[in-house]
Amino acid sequence: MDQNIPQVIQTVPLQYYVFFATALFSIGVVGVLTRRNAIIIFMCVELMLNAVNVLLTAFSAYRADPNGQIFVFFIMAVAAAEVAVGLAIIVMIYRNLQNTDVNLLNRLKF
Amino acid sequence: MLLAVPTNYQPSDFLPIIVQFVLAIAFVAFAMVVSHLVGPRRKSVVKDEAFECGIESVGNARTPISVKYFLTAILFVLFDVEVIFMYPWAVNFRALGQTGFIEMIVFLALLMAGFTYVIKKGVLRWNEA
Amino acid sequence: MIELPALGWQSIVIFVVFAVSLLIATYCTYAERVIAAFLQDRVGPDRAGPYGLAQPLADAVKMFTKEEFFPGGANKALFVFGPCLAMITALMSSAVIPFGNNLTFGNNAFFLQGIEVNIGMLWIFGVVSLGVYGVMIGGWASNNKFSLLGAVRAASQNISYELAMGMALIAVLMMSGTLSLREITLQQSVAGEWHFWNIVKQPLGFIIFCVCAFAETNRTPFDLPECETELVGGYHTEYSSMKLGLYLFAEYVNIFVVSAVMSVLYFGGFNFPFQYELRDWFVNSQGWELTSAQNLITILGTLGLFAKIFGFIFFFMWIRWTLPRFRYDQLMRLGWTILIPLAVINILITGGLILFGVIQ
Amino acid sequence: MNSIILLSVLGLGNLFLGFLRSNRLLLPAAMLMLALVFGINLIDWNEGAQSYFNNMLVIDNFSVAFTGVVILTTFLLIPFSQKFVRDGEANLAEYYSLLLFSLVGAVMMVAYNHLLILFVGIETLSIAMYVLAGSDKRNLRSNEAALKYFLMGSFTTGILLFGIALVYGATGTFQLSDISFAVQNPINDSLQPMLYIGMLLMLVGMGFKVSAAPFHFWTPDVYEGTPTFFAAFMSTVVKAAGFAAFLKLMVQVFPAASAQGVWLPTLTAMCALTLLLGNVGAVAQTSVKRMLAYSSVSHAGYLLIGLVAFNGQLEGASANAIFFYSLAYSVATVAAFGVLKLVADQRQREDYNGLNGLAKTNPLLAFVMTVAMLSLAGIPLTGGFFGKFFIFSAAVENGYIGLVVFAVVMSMVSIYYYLRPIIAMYMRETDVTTDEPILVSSFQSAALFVLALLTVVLGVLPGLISGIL
Amino acid sequence: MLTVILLLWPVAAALLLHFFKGGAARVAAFGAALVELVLAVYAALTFNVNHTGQFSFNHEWIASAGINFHVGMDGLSLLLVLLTTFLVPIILLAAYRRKIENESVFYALVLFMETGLVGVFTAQDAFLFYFMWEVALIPIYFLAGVWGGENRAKVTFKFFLYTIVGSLFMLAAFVYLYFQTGPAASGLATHNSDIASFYNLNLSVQEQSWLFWLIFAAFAVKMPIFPFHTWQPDTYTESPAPATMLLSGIMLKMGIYGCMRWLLPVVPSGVSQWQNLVLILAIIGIIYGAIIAIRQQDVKRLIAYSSLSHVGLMAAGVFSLTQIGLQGASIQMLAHGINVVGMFFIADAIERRTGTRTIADLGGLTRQAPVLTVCFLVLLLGTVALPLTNGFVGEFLLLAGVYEYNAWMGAVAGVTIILAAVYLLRMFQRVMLGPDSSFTATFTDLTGAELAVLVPLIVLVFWIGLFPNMFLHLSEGSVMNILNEVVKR
Repeated sequence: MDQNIPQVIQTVPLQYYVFFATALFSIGVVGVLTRRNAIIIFMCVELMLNAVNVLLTAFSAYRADPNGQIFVFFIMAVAAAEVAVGLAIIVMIYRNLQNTDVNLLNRLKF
Repeated sequence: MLLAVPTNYQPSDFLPIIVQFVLAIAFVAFAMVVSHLVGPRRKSVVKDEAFECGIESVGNARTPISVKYFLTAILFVLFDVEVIFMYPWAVNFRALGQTGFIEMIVFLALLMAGFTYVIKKGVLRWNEA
Repeated sequence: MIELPALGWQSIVIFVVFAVSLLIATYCTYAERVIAAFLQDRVGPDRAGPYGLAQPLADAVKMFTKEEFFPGGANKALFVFGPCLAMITALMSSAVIPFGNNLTFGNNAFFLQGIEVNIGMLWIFGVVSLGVYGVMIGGWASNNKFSLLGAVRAASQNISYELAMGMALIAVLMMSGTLSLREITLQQSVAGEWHFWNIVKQPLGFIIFCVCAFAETNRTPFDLPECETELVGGYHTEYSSMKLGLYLFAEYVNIFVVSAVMSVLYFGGFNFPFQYELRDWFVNSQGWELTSAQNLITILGTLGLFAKIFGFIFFFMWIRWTLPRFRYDQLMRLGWTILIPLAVINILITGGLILFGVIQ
Repeated sequence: MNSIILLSVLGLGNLFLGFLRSNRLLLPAAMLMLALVFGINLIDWNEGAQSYFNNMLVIDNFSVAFTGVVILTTFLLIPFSQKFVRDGEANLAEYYSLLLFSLVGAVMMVAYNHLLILFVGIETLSIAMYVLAGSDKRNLRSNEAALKYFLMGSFTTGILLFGIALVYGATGTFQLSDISFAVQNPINDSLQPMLYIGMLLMLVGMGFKVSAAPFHFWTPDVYEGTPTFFAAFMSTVVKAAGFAAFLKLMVQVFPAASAQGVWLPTLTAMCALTLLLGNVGAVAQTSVKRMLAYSSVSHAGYLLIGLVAFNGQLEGASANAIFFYSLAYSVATVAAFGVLKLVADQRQREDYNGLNGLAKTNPLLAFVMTVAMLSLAGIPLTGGFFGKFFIFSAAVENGYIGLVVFAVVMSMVSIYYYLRPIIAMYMRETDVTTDEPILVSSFQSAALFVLALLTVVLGVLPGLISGIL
Repeated sequence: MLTVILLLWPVAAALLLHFFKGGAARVAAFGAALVELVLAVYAALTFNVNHTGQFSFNHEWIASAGINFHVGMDGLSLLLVLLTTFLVPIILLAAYRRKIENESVFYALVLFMETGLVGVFTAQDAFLFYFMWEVALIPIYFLAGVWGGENRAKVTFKFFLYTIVGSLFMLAAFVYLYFQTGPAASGLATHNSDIASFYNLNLSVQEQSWLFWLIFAAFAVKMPIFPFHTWQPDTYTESPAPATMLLSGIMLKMGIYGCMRWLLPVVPSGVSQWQNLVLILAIIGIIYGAIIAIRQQDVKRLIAYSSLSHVGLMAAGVFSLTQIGLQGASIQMLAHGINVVGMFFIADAIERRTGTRTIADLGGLTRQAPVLTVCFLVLLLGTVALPLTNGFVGEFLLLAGVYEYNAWMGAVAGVTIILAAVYLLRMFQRVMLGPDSSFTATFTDLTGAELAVLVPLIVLVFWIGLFPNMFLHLSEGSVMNILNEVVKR
C-alpha cells in the first residue's frame, strides 16, 4: 500500500533488530536455564516471546508484509492466555507450598 | 494490506515523547529531592511501625489475599487482549464491511460466551471463598 | 534527524501543556474544597490569599516541608518508586491531546498539540493503564495491610473498568476509523452542524466511558481503594510529605486528562458551535484575513476545550458530593456484568447503524 | 474445518452443561459430541484438499486421518473419567471442555498450512494441557507437574517461535509451500544461515513438544505427576498431533536437498538418542506410570524414524507408517493408562507390584493390559507390531539400515520392561493390598474390550488402514 | 481353502470357549481339536503328492505393502500339520483331570496356539510366516508363565526374550529381502513378500552370508541349536506338562521346518558357506545334550536335554543338504514329536502321583504299574531309535545324511544313539526298576484317560517304525523341491 514506510524504517539496519532480538532471546533462555524462581523463569519466557515479537515486527516492516505483525498479535493473545494459566498454576503452588522456588519442587525427580 | 497505515507519519513524530518524558521525570525528581532536603527526619521505632489504627500490627503484611483478586487480574489479561484485537478491526471497520462485522459478531459471541461462563462460575461472588 | 524548529515548537507546546496541567491539577484541590463547601453550604478555604486562592501553594509548601517517613519493613526503593511512577504516568499522557487547531504565522502552521501521533488514543490508554503500577507498587512496598488491600482493590478496580472503557472506545473508533485524536476531533466538525459531536451518536458509549473514567481515577463513588472508613488511607496510608503529594497530584492530573479525553472524544474537542459561521463572518463582514480569522477561531476553540474540561472537572466534584460510595462487590459487578455487556451491545448497535448508513 | 468449528462450539456448550445440577449427563454428552465430530470429520475424506482462511488451513486426507486418530483416542479414553463422575468432581465439565478445546488445537496442528496456525494449534493444545496437568489441585505432585509442563512448554514455544521468526525473516512468508519454494530458490545467500538456524530452532521446538531426546527430560516428571487420565491424553493425542505436525513441517517445508543436509543428520541423531534414553530410562523405573512415560519417549523415537525416512510427500509410505503407528500406539497407550488408572485409583499405588495378581482378581483388566503391553512392545498380533513394521520398512526402503538395526535392538530392550506388568499380573501372587478385585463398571469394561479388540484388529488386519493416505 | 479353515477353526473355537466353564470347556476344546484333526486327515487323504502348494489360498492382506495372506500345503507342511493336529488333542487329553485354574482360558490358549502352529507350517508369505511364528509364541508364553512352576516368571521371561530377539533378526532379514523383490502382483505395492519371490532373488554371496545368520538366529533359538539353547531346559522344567508337550512336541519343529522352508532355499550360498559351522554346532549340541542328560537328576530336565540332543541331530541332517538328511529330518520331526510328548506325559504322570521328579527319589514302579512301564519302555525305545520304532527310521536317515556330507561328522553324530541309550536306560532303570522309595509306595497304575493318551502315541510309534514310507512319501516331493531350489542357484 505504501512503499514509503519500509524505506523510513530501513534507516535502522535490519541487523540491529536481529542482534537486539537475539540478545533479548538469549537473555531469556539463559534466565530460564539458570534461575530457580518460577516467576522469574516465567518472565524470562515472556522475554523470549517479546524478542520474537520484535524480530517479527522488524522483518514484517522491512518486507512491507503485514503477516509478521499479525503473527505478533496472535503471539500476544496466546501469551496472555499462557500468562493466565501460568499465573494460576504458580498461585496454586504458592498456596500449597508458600514458595515458588522450583528447586523445592523436586518430589518429581529428573 | 490489511491494516490501513496513514502515510504522513514518520517515526520521528514520536521524538517529542522523549521531551515530555524528560519533563515528567524532572518534575518528579525535583519534587522528591526538594522534599527530601527540606523535610525534617526524626526516626523512632514506634513511629516506623505500620499504621494499623493504633492496634499493634500482627504478622507479615505481605499475606496472601483473596484469590478473587488474582482471578480478576487473570480475566482482565485475557479480555484485554481480546479487546486489543478489536482495535485494528474497529479502525478498519468500514473497509472490512459486512463480512468483517459478521466475523466480529462471531468473535464477540465467543467472547461473551466465555464471559457468561466466567460470571456464572461465580467470579464476582465476593462473599464466597 | 528531525528538524530542530519543529521540535522546538513542539517542546514549547509540551512545556505549556505540562505547566497548564500541573496548574489545573493544583487548583483542582482548591476547586474541590470550594465546590464541596458550596454544595454543603459552608465556607471553603478563604484564608490564604484572596478567596483562599493561594491555598494550593500553601498546601504545596506544607507537603515539601513535612517529614519524609519510611515505615519499618518497607521496601525503600519501591516505596519511593510508587508515587513517582504514578505521577510520571499521569504527566505523560497529556501531550497527545489536541488542545487546539493550527495557528498560522506567515508560512508556518503550528499545531496546538504537543505530540501528534497516529496512535494518540492508544498512547493515552497505554500510559494511563501504567498508572495502576504506581498504586500497586506503593501499596505493596508500604508493608501495611491496609495499604496492600487498598492497592489490590485499586488494581482490580482499574483493570476491570479499563475493559469496559476500551470497549466503549471501540465504538468511537468504528465511526472515526483512526486512532489519532486530532483526526477524531476534526471529524466532529462539519460546517453548520455543531451537533455533529460524537455524544449525539454515542450516548451510550459516553455514559459507559464516563462511568469508567470515574472508576479509573478512583473518584467517588468508586474511591474504594482509599475509603477512609475501611482502609484508613488505602494504598497511601503510610505515605507522607511530597510522596503523598505526588499521589494526590497524580489523581488530579488524571482527572484533567480524562476530562480532556472525554471532551475530545465525545464533545467535539476544540470545536465549538457555529465556528465556521463565526469565521466566515469575520472574513466576510469584518474583512479579516482568512488566516487571522482562523487563528482567532483556533484560540477560541482552545478556550472552548478548556471550558469543556472545566465543566467535566466540575462534574467530577459535583458527583463526589452527591453520590454515596459503592460496596466493593457492587462495584465489581457494575463493571463486569453491566458495563461490559453494555459496551458490547453498543459496539453491535454502532456497527449495525454504520453498515445501514444511519450514522456516518 | 467442520471438526474445528464443531469441537469449539461443542466444547463451549459442554462448559455450560456444567451448570446443570448433576454432572451425570456430562460423560455421555462428551462421548456423543466426540462421536458426532468423528462422523462429521469423515465427511471430508477423499474430498480433495479444501483450503480455508486464505489457504492457512488445509483439510485433506492427511489431516482427516490424523483428526480421526485424535478424536477416536479421546473417545476411547473418556470412559475412564467415570471416577470423576462418581466422585462428583466439581470441575468435570471444564475437564471435558478443555479436552475438546485441546482437540481443536490438535486438529489445527494436523491441518495447518501456515505457521501461524501451527503455532495457535500447538498453544491451544498445550494451554489446555497445562491446566489439566494441574487439575488435581490439592496434590503437590500434580501442581509440580503442571508447573514443569507449563514452564517447559512455554519455553519451547519461545524457541519454536524464534525459529519461525527467523525462517520468516529468511523467506518472507509463513505459508508452507511458499517457504518451501523460497528454501529451494534462495533469494539471497546471505540469509541462508538464518534460515538454517531458524529451521533447527523449530526442530528443537517440535522436539520438545513431542518429547524427543535430549529434550525429553520433562516428560517422566510431568506424566508421573499429572492425573493418570490426563497423562494418557498427553501421551497419545498430544503426541500424535505433534508428530503429524512435525511430519508436515519437514515434508512440506524443508524437503529441499540443501535444507535436508542440515536437519536430517540432526534429526537422525535425535532419533537414535531418543530411542536409547527412552528405552534405557524405562528399564530403570519402578513405577508403571513412569515406565509408560519413558515408553512414550521411546515411541517418539520410533516415530522419529518415520520422520527421518520420509519420502517427500504426505501420501508416502512414511506418512502412512506414522499414521498407523500413531493409531496403534494411541490405542494401546490408552488401554494401558486406562487399566493403570483403574488399578491405581483403588489400590493407591502405581508401581509394578500394584498390579500383582490382577489376572486372578480381574482377568479382563489383565488381558487388556497384556494386549496393550504386547502392542507397545511390538509383538505380532497387535497393532504395535505393524506400526513398527511399517516404520522400519519405510526406513529400510530409504536406506537407514543402521538406524533400524539400532531401533530393533532398542525394541528388544523394551520387551524387558513391557513384560514386567504382565509378569506382575499373571505370575505374582496377590498380597493384602491387591487381593480385592478392582471395581470396574460395565461401561469401562466395554471400553477396555473395545480397546483390546481394536489393538488386535489392527494387528491382524492392518491392511484396513495401512495404505489409506 | 481347506488350509484357511484349518487356520480359523481353532481360533474360532478358542473364542467360543469363553462361553464354556470348567469341565464343559475341556470337552469342547477336545472336541474342537478332534474336528481339526479330522480336517487335517481329510486334507491328507485328498492330498496329491505330485503337486506342490495344494489347498492354497491367496488374498491381499496388506495391499499397500504387497503382503498377501498366502497359505498352502505341500507334503512337508502337511506332515507337520498332521503332527500338530494329532498332538493337540492328545495334549488336551493329557491335561484331563489336571487341576487347572481358569480352564477355559487355558484350553483357549492351546487352541489358539494350534492356529499359530498350523499357520507357521502353511504360510507361503514371508511376513505371514513371521506373523504366525509370533502368534504361536504368545500363547505358549502365557501357558508356561501363568500355569507354570515356582520360577516361572524368570524362566518364561528368558524364553520369551530369546525367541523374540531371535525372530526379530529374522524379521530384519525378511524386510531386507522384501525390498529386493519386484512389484506385487496386484501392482499396488512396489515389493512383495511371497515365498516364490524370495526363492527367485538374486543375492550376492556376501548378502546371503549375513542374511543367513539373521534368519538362522530365529530358528536356532527355537530349535534350539547348541549355544542358543540355555532357555530350553528351564522352560521345559518350569512349564506345566501340556505346555512342555507343546513346546517340545511341536514348537521345536518350527525351527527345523523354518530352516528347510525359509533358510535353505532363500540363501543357499549363505548356507553352503556356513554349513560346516552349523553342523559342528549341531553335533556339539548332540554330544553336549547327551552328556548333560546323563548327569541329570530331574526326569523332566533329562528329557529336555535329550530333546536338545535329538534336535541337534535333526539340524545336522537338515544342514547336510542331502535328500536323505532332509527326509530323515522330516520323519524324525514326526517321530520325535510323538516320543517326547509321550515321555513328558509319563514324567508328568509320575510326578503327579509321587510329587517328585527327582530320579533318586523314585524306583520300583514296575511292580505297582506294569502298564505304565510298558508304555514308558516303548516310548523310550522309540527315542533310543530301536529298529521297528519310529525313532529308528528318522535317526538312521539323518545319520546317513550327515555321513554322506562328511563321514567324520556322521560318525560323531552317531554317538548320539549310544549316549541316548545310556541316559535313557539309566533313567528307566532307576525309576522303574529297583527298590521302592517312600515316594513310590502307593503308586497306582495308569487310568483309562491316561491310557487313552498313550495308546495312540504307541500305535504311532510302531506305525511309523513299520511303515515309514507312507510318511516319507508325503514329504519326498517337498524335499526334492527344496533341494532343487538350493541347487538352482
